[in-house]
Amino acid sequence: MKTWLDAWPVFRQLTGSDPLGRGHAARSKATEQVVSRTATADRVVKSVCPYCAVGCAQRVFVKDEQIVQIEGDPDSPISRGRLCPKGSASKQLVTSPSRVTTVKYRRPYATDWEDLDLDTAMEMIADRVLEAREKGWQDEDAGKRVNRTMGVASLGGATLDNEENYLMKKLYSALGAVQIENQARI
Amino acid sequence: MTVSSHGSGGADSSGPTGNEPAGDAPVTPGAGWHRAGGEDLTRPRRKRRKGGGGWGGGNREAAMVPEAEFSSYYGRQIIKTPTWKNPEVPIYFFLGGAAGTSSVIAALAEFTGRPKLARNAEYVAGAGALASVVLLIDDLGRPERFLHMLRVFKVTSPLSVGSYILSPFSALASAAAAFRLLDLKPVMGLGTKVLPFLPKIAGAIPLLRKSSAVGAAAFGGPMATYTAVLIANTAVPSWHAPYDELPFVFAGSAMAAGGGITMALTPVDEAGPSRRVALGGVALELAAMHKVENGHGVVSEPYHLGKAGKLMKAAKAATVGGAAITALLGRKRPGAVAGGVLLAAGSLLTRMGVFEAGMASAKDPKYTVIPQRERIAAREAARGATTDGTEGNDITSGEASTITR
Amino acid sequence: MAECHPVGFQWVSEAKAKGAKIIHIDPRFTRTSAIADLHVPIRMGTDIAFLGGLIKYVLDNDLYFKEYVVAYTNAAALVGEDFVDAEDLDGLFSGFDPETGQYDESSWQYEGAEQVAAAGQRSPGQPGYSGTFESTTEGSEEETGQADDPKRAAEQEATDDDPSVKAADRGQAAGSGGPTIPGKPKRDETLQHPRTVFQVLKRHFARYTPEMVAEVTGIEPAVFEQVAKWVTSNSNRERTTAWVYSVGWTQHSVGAQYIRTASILQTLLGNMGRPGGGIMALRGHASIQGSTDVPTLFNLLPGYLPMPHAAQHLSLADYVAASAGKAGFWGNMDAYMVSLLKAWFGDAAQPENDFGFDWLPKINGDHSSYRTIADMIAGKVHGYFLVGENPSVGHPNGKMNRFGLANLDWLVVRDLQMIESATFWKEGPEIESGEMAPETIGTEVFFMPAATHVEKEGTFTQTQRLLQWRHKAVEPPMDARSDLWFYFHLGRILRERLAGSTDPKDQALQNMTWDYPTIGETQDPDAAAVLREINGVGPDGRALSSYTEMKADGSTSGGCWIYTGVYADEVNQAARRKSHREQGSVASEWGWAWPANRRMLYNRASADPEGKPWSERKKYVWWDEESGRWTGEDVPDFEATKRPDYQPPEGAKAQDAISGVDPFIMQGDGKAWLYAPAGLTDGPLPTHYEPAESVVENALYGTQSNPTIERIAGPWNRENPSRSEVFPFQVTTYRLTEHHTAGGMSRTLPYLSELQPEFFVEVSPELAELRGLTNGEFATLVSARSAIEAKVLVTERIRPIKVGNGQIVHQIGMPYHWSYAGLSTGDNANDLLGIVLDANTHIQEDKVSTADIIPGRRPRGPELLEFVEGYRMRAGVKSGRVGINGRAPDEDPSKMEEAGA
Amino acid sequence: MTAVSSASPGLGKGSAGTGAENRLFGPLPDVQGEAGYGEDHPARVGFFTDTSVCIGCKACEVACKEWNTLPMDDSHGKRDAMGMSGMSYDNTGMLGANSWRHVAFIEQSRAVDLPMPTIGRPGDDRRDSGLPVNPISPQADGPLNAQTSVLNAEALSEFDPQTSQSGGDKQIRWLMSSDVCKHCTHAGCLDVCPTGALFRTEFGTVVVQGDICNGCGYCVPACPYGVIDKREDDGRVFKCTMCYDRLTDGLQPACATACPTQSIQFGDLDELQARADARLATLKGQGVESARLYGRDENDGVGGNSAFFLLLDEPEVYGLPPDPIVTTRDLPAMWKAAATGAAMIVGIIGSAFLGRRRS
Repeated sequence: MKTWLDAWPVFRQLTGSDPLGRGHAARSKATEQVVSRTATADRVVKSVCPYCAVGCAQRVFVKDEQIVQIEGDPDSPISRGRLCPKGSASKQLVTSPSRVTTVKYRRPYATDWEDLDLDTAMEMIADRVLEAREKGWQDEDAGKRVNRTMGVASLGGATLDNEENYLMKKLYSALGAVQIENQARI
Repeated sequence: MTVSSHGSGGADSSGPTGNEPAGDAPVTPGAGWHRAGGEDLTRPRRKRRKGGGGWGGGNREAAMVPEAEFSSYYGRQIIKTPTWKNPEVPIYFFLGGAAGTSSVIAALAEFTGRPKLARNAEYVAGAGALASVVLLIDDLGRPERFLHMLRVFKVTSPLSVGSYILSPFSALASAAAAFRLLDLKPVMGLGTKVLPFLPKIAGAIPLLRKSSAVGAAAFGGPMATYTAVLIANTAVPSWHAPYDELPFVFAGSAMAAGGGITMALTPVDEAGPSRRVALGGVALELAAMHKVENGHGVVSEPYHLGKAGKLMKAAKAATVGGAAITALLGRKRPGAVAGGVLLAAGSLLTRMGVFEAGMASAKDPKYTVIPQRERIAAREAARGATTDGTEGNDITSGEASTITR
Repeated sequence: MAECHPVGFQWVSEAKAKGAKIIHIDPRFTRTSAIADLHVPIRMGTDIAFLGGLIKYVLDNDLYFKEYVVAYTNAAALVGEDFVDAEDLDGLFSGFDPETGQYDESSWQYEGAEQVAAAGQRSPGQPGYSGTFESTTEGSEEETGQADDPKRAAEQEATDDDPSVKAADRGQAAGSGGPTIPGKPKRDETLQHPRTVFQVLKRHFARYTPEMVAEVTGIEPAVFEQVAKWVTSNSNRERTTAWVYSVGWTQHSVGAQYIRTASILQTLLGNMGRPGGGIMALRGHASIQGSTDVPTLFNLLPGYLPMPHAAQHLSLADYVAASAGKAGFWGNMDAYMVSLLKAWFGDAAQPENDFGFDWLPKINGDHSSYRTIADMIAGKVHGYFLVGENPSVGHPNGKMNRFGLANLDWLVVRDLQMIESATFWKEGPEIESGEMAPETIGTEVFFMPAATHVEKEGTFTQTQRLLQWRHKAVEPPMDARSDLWFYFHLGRILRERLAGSTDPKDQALQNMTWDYPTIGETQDPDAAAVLREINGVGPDGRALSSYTEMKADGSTSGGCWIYTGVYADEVNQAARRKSHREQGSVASEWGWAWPANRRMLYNRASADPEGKPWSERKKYVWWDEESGRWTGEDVPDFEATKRPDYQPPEGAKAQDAISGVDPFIMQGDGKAWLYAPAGLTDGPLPTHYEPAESVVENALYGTQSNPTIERIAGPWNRENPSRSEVFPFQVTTYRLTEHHTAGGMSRTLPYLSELQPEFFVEVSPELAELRGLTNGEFATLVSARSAIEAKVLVTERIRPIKVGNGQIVHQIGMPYHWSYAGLSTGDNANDLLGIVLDANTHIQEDKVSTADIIPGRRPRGPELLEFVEGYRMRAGVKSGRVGINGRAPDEDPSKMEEAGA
Repeated sequence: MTAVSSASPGLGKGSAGTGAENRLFGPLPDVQGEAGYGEDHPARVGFFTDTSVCIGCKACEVACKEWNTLPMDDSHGKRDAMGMSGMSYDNTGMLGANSWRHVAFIEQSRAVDLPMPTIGRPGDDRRDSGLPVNPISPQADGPLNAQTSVLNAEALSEFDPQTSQSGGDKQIRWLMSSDVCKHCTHAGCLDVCPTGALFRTEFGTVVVQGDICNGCGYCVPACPYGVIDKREDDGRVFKCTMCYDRLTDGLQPACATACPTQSIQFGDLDELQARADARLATLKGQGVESARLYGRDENDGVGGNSAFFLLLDEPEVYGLPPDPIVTTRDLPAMWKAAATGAAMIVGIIGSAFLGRRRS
């Protein structure tokens, strides 16, 4: 009886310390259980914002292998825990529903995309790389040894990791491709 | 590119090593800037006043009639437009008022030997109460949570207090109406099928009806006027400013409606009181409404302009017309019916007019800024007269009621 | 800065709170200007005139930092007799060849430089220089170096005059690290000799009076005076001034020279290498610095080593001889290069086979992306990878880029969202205008979903050269993979395919070290292992801790010498996260900055020649007599035990040739260069030229714009004629806080799209009145390339500029984030712009161009082409009609047309 | 000192004797105590938004939407819609159910006929250019104090902040201000809420309980600042909760965490008020006449706000009411009028019946 009646805020108003029902008496069960998703996260991972070159440090909160929050890392001497609008939108960037997560393939002269599984795509790309490399291969150019191909070119964005840039430059050079470019020049 | 001539480190006490004397920093001219961008600047802009200042307070709204200048954020409204449904809520106000007064009429009719008047008034009160409840629940964003209205009792919330008026009133008024219905054979037959014990208590029905009617009448008055407090207790300029008069407008309008409807339904010989109630109501409503429409400066303006203005004119015409017919021909059936209908229509139109005026005053920042600026100016003047003015926009503490509106 | 680097801007606010003056020089009043003390509205494209005016002000009023300039710069060096200044040749420096549009630098040498050709040509710029001039933040001085073996030098000389080298853009033949100049120049410490760099500088900027600055830039003399007062009175022993620029500065036809002018000014004022001074480059991408340090750039190997040049570097010896600077740390180039080859080819790289030098491909010209796109249209390029880049929106002349993509055999796009460059064949503007149709576009397209920054681990290098390690938070969804995964497995598959091949050209791939450990069932290559390879390994198999440990005998390996130390003591230093509250303001234990975790370059200059700090207030690095070492708040940018009074013995090499008073240790002469005898392709000194598309006549010279501008001819790249009535307004492009470059990472997000939902242009009330434009309504902008529509935002923050001859120059501001894909869509601003390139860096001039603007929406479909063609005819420009997929109906686009098409 | 209005007998006096002098309006020192929380309730927290250092980057808007997963809306609050407003860089337009933070942009200019100010060496020309006065010494770190190194204690410029001399003839001022729910001492929305969905938290903030609100909409017209609004397809009302859930985890609200220039400062209300007074004094010291605090004064119409502002122009230029008053202040007078009205009804009807027996 007591608990049932106690559940009714009016009763709490009459008997408690909040006669006008403005705060303590009006709280619902759900309000009592309010908790921050940063507290219930499984782990916090240290990262860096992918947008501009200031390099603001980010804390990434993960729960059940899903990203639940990305905010600034107060320890950073560069950003002191703060972020700009783009940095603050990082969670939406990584969890965007419009992200493409499966390989898409467009046949020459086709008017729409088709699906393709990842491994097949990798094999097809390898075939084409070798073919284009061969087609554009030059042992010499203007009488000088060049040992290169002009058939394959690449344009990287400047949000590539150093490790990715390194493997790309190493592989492309080994293939003989020289038309390797990056947004750093745009 | 940005250059920051950076004097990092502590302050310098050393004199200026620059190669020219440290000029005296200019005193920044006061506030008030000419708006540079924003709305369409291609219209030929007013020539800025020549001479040092050259700035005026915020942007100049092109107003039809020259009036107090005021600034705003690109002409955007400051407070939010109420989200209540139109016309459901004005109808709710009308029905509340009509039912409230009808319940009082019914109760008095029961004890002054006017059976037909009592019956009709009880039907009006019961129907009005039920319709009010339905309209209130329909206006909710989450109708299924209507019981939350009784979750707390907050004296600071007219809607909370209103819910605790509407609940008993609607219960008792519909009960009275129900007991009245049991006088009809078919209804009694149907009733006994559902409630077999009914015939046993048949004798007590009139007593039950009378007590329900009296119970309902107890809430009839508040039922009619709490809705005025409901809209006055908002930040909507045209509702809040006349908070002293609106309850009387609603009271008068309720009586006009209640009296009118019961007069129209009841044979003239028993409808005497309804006529008098109606006429009393009209008088009160017109008197109070006049103050609302003219007593509050710029904030009264919405009652004359646009849709609200049209509604208020129609309301006044119907109310005065109805009252005249009631007064002159009220004793004849056709007069009673015509008068009653007109009065009811006038009452509904008044509610819709007041509602519409409030909406209009919410949508235009003028009605929020100008009165508040006048209030600040009055306060500065008052304080200027007594003590030196202090900065900021605080209100003088002290008698709330003496604050000029 | 508040616009595109808001979180970095907190430090400007912090400085302002301590009393600093903030001056913002920009054609527009932006969110930075709102916090600045003074906004200087400048006519776009005239920064050199303004900066030159400041240099003249400094020189004329003796406000330069005398001790600093005499000791640490080449002000006292004597320039050769046969140098003739542009002031005397009506805008051309000596040595200009009109046919090739290039300079021969030999006439710019210091005096007494025997005519031994500067063996190798280095393209200009400081150690951090790369194609984009967006490298290290501190000043941009060139290096010197010299072939040590005369016989080899002579042989080199023969090749220098070889037309292929000359035509192939000498700048590309050199990597970075600056040009080699023969020997130490003669010096006149009194700076009185007429041919000292100091006097040459004074004469060069003599005409840049405040009046001339006002005439060219529109900046009133009073405003110029105010800037000059604040900057000069705040640059001395006690105080320093910092200059901050964003990428826009490099996107001019004189971009490299913009930064040179600022370097000269800052060097004269003694602000270089000192706390609160220098030039801060605010770069636009998370790892744009990293993308030039460990570059996917055609002219660079990791660590700014030049890409081997076909004509110059026939062997490793040539390569090392040609580029190894006599003095300065570039002297150890052989160690760096051999270590790189060992890192790439492991045991297969032995002294016998030149450590595999011959396996590397050679460059012999401009292979930058715009030249590649022109070749694509001509069908010469068959396969293209787009790795997180959206050229059809982000590059100028979007139409030309899309035509390029349409002529490929196959295209691989790796991105998070379906960007415009992947769907050009289906929804591109050319499909709507009928210039192209899916049925005629034969490009086979693979869209490979990428992993986001939290779904992979690795390092970004931010704009202060700081490497910060990111940990992996979650696995990428479904088929999404990191670019590391993609290239590792692509390489693995290719090596498997070519395992048995005997074809010599496959040796590089076969011998390449590619056995990185993989993690998890998706077999992600271990990024830490790659970083460790970049760091380099010593003979004992342990990670190197400094590039000074690198040997040229093949005993050490190292993927990028400037990054050596990031894995010192086998610890991933980039992953350090010591809170700033537990360390000083330099915060050296957060992440790792290259080189050697030094946070400010050339900080030896923060001490006077004797090694004492210039002032107590600006103390940073100084000589500690007892311990006999350099010490201070940062890692000293000097050999720790080299005494300030050290004088190099005769014939000393590499860093030993740097004296105790030479803070600029990457330079051959250890001095900051006020005058660049070699290395820049458009002049030893910056001088004012009008942009390629300008509405104003050059007030200084008959030469209207930079004579060395590189143009790419083709119907899709017509140029607006200068001072044309048909294109009477100047247009500049820029970014907004709320969006990210081409929009792939912002226009697909609701929370950013709603903040700036539609493509708009900012227009002054005067121009709005002139053209009848209404705030919030549509307007159409048209140029010789295309026509686009945008909503108009009328604002007084952008204003017309009154120039000398009374002409009013109307300026239009145009953010360039939009195109048809994503939530927030609009026309592509870059479709309006043409491509003309700065010869030093091959960077496009998209910060200033011309256009017309008229109210209303643009024509749709084929009428759009008629509409633009009409404008071309009225402006006297050749037709822009194209054949199938943008192929020119008649001309061969790849032929380089010197004269403006 | 504040006298209590005679208009509200009883309700004005703190019947519970918890020093809650002014339960309906006027200063209320212990707003949580008045709402029934015990003595151990945390200190009242709030925002001090110093618009003079705001750079209009809108990080607060995005951080707020990201934390509270709010839907996108256009400048009229229409859900999932987008559109350029033409109001300078403000396409958010207003606070509402889907935007709990709104950065306002106002472009102003004025001709300056003064000769170019010749100012001496930077730093020494400030009237009181001593060491930056930082009223808050950075205490123990922890997320709540992560941003205590406040930057704007010192004078920023002798011109108005957010103002820049542009060229020789003009000053342009680009006012930027991040607006938010004021979490008033006397909250009109809370008072009029009939279901108790709107309640005072232990931190002194005002929050909507989503599981209680039945969408009656009464709070919407009751807010004198026009902050709270109903979300059409949801039926309930929404507004800033000052990140009530983050506060329970000892974190700062998302907007204050993100704000790059510390324009939004979160902390204990009394501490913020001290900091704001110092900041205002500094600006006044530099002759910035147009600076004023808005919502800091307990004696204003809503008893002061826990989210208050330093503005550089009239409040209405930012879209804020110049003299907001909580409607509850006049409620007692309204109830009296209503009671009188009801009594008149009964009276008139009664007298109507008293007339001759059968008219």
